[in-house]
Amino acid sequence: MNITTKILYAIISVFVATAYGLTLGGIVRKIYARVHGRYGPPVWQPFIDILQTHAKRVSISHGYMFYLGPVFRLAGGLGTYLFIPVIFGSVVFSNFSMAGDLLLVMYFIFFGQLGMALGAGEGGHPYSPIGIARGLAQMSTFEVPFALSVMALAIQYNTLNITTIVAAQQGSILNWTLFTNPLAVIAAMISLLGMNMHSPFSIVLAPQEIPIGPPIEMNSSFLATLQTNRGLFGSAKLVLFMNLYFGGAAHANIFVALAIMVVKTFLIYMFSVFVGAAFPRFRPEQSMRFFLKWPTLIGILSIILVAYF
Amino acid sequence: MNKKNINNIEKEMKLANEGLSEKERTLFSDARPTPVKPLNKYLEKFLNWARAESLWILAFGTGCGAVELRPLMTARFDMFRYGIAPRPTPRQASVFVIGGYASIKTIKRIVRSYEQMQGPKFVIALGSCTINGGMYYDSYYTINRIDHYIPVDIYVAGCMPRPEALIAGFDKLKKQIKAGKCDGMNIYAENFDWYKANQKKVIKDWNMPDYNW
Amino acid sequence: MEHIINRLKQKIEIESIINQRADLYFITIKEEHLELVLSYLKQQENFTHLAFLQAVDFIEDNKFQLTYMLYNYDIKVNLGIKVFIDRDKSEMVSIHKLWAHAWQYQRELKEMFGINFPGSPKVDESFVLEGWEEIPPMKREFDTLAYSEKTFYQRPGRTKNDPKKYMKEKLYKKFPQSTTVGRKDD
Amino acid sequence: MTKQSKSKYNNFKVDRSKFPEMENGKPVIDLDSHKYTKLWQGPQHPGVTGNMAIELTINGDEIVQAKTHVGYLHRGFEKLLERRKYIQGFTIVCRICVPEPDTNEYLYSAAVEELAGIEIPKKAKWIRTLNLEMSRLASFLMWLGGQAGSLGMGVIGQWTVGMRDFWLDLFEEMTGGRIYHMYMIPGGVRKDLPEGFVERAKELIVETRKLLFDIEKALFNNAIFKSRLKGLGIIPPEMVDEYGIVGANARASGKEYDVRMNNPYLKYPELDMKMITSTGGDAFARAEVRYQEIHQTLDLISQILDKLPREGEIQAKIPNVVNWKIPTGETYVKAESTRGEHGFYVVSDGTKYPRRVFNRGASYTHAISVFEKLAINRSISDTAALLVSLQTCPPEIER
Repeated sequence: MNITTKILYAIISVFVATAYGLTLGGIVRKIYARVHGRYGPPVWQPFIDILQTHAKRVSISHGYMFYLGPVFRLAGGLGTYLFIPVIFGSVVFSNFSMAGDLLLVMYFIFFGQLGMALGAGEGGHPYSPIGIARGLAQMSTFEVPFALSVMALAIQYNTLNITTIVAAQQGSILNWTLFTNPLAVIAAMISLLGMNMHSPFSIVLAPQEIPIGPPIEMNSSFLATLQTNRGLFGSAKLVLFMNLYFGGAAHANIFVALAIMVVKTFLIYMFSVFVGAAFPRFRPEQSMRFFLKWPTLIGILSIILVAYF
Repeated sequence: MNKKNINNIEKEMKLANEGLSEKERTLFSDARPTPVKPLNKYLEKFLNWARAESLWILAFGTGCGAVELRPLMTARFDMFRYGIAPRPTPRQASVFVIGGYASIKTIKRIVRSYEQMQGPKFVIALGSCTINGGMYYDSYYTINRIDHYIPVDIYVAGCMPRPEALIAGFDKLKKQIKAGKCDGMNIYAENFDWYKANQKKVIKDWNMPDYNW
Repeated sequence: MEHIINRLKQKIEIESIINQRADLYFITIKEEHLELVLSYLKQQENFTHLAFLQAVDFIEDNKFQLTYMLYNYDIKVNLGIKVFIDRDKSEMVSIHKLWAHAWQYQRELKEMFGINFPGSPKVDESFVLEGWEEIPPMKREFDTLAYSEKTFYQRPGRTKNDPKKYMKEKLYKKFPQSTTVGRKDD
Repeated sequence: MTKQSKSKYNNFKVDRSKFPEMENGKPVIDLDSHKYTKLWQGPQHPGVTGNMAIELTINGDEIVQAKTHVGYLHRGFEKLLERRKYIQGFTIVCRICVPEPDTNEYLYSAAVEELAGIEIPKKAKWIRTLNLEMSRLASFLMWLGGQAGSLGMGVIGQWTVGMRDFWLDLFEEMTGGRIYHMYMIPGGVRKDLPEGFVERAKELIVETRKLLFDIEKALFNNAIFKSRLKGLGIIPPEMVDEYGIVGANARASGKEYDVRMNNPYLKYPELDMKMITSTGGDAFARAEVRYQEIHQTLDLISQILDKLPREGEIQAKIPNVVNWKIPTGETYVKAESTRGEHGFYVVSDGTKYPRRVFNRGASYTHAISVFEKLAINRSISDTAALLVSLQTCPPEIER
């Protein structure tokens, strides 16, 4: 298949993923509202928000990096997404998974944050550097258990290629990493809590402490880019976790496969949402200590288990 | 009303920034705000719909009216249903809810936050004290009518206004936005000198840039 | 409580004693005795809680009345200590060494009444008024209505009516005699 | 106190005496040394309580100097009251503290009655007590939501403020107003209780108890909530008198001072209640004390509803208010608001207008002296929680 059709397919899948991520955000707002006993905003509210932020007539900038920050963030989201096979064996949704592997994806997860750090630092508001410091520090801590569990996978499947990892989990539900290597899954799911930045790990955008952290100076279109990326990146993370630990989504019929993907990612996301609805926020140092304690130990245990037993 | 000819005379003039010291003046812009033309009819109509359907309040409780915003966010009168959400920073907010009387110390911050909001921006003024001073009409420290300092789109009368009244006010604001009537940003830019004169009349120690976007 | 005041009488002369309530006394002392009386009451008679410190402006006899309201947790009695100081050279000894929060009231009094407390921390900083150029607003001669009309923009349409006439015409039309209650002192 | 400071929740175990360089007890802070950052929280900041500002000097994440700026809500009440007749004054005093206006109304009316020598009828006293306790409850519910919200747990605030709304409905039945009631005029109360008020209030008490049960499970048994508040803002007992700390903040440090019991007013002597104190002195102890006081307040309300006389006068006879001259005199009346000793000092000079009306806001010292002291060496993540746990109310600080 030539590269143009592939790019075309990639664009389609990016749009699907972004729309899905934003809808997921709307659903999550609804769920929070129900926990609060409210009716809650409509599910399509995130789309209107993006339109509204784009519809600003004026927008101020603080220099070149301020422009590039959201762009880097979106590039990180795109990079993360484009090297993950969304649906195993599908032509349209396999993106560029033949090239690149798990390490590249992990690098892209980091990349967006770093670009954002540069851009937000240019804003000059004292709260954004504080938020960046918190964000990067927390990220390097929750990357530890995630990296450990990825190493466990690499040892288990003797590869870092996501497609192969998904392929290895096909057949029966018992082939999922969830059942073949549960410790690695536990470690990774805990670090997912940090990745999704719901409380208790919402120390980056803590409105009562550093309103709202890095993007505090981002206005109109900059903010809209960030929101778009939140949709894309959110779904990319969930798809990655689905592929690595929950057997991916594979079916002869593309729509059934999409349905499987939606159900699985939704359930994965609900985990962090329910935790987030029930807990107050950690102090930064508390959250970092947390990630470096039990999740790290569990990750190391999973490696030992895979390697020697 | 002599607003018009004032700003006809000095349209090209740069801002003086007298409040700042010499070396600080270079740090701040001295550009005047300029009115922004709306886009073509149909696109603007669509964008107005989007603006009206997602209103982001600036989380700045300037007066006692802020106490009724909290019930408005909670289960009884759930404002999130209407796409209204609080936003902690003026850069991202689009609606400024003036919660009641504004003391001189607060009007300084109100002006600053209002100018930092990115237009189109809308203002809802709560309470009788923003309309004509209310029961503080003779107070030496609270301004009497807010619309001499920033343009106001909707007044919600009462002391204090009930949450239902606020929701009605938001509803009216939405209708106005969709009709394209809420142009406070451009009004502020056109009558800039008049507003500035009023603001500097009450804010005696003016130590900030004349227009801090 | 009587013993405390008697014991205090032996130390300094008390100009007047008012027993307002069972748990509220007011005593008036001389300006120069204040610091001694306060520290004595705080340390010996453990009136340890300083509720507030405020000033009243008696412009007719050209005096400021300073009231130090103390409270004793054991006998559960408030004791207000009144000091009259001259209104022209309004200056008072600072008690920020006795109570760590007294400087707040002293800063407020400096701003609102223009009473100076030498040595009190931050006494010259502005407390609530920012960029205030008139006389201190809590002085009796400061007319807040005139200032408000001069500075702020009045919205036309605010009407006011004489309450006596209004009551007679509107409210008490049915009971004409009721408006004569308590009118002998007019 | 030493126990808490040594406990494992205290997150500054390292020796911080280096930062900042101390010079005879005062920190030497040189902003040009690029060691410190000047940071403003507020007035436009979701973390501060109401419209006030905190000026922080931080070193990394740690506060080395805090300064409170108030005055954004200054209306000059004390000046306005000099221009208003006694009956006109009572309509604006309730604006002094927004979350809990009834305390101001009661104190102003009580001071005027005491100066004019008016004894209000028995039923009016009962209704006033009921009104005060209900307003305490409403304010407490708002505080509970704020304390949880300052730690990023919005759900508690949603629940409690939603429940507070139903209490505001009862206020509306009783007084006609939601937030500002203007109910206790000098000489009694304005209106009698409506039909069936007592039954509805009792139903609501049951509902509130259910909600509090949920909150206790969700909040006070929450490990993160404990770990954030334990050891935060410790007030040692010797600091209470030094800084004039009152109310729950003082009681959490072991000081037995509750105006309702020390200097009983209205019908409080006829209700059985006991002083709620704790010895922790930190934010968690304050939270627990306030949480128990919510239960105490609910209990008091149900007692009052039982003892409330059905019949009787609600208004004492007062002269024509248009020119009501109060005899010369001065008095200081105080009551227990949710934040502590709330007082009014009224001086009358025998004319129709008061000579001086001063309102002693309960959190006058909490927000400024005490906060500036407690915030030192805490992380900037804690300022919001600390401010709320001191329960500051800006409008009563600057009036």
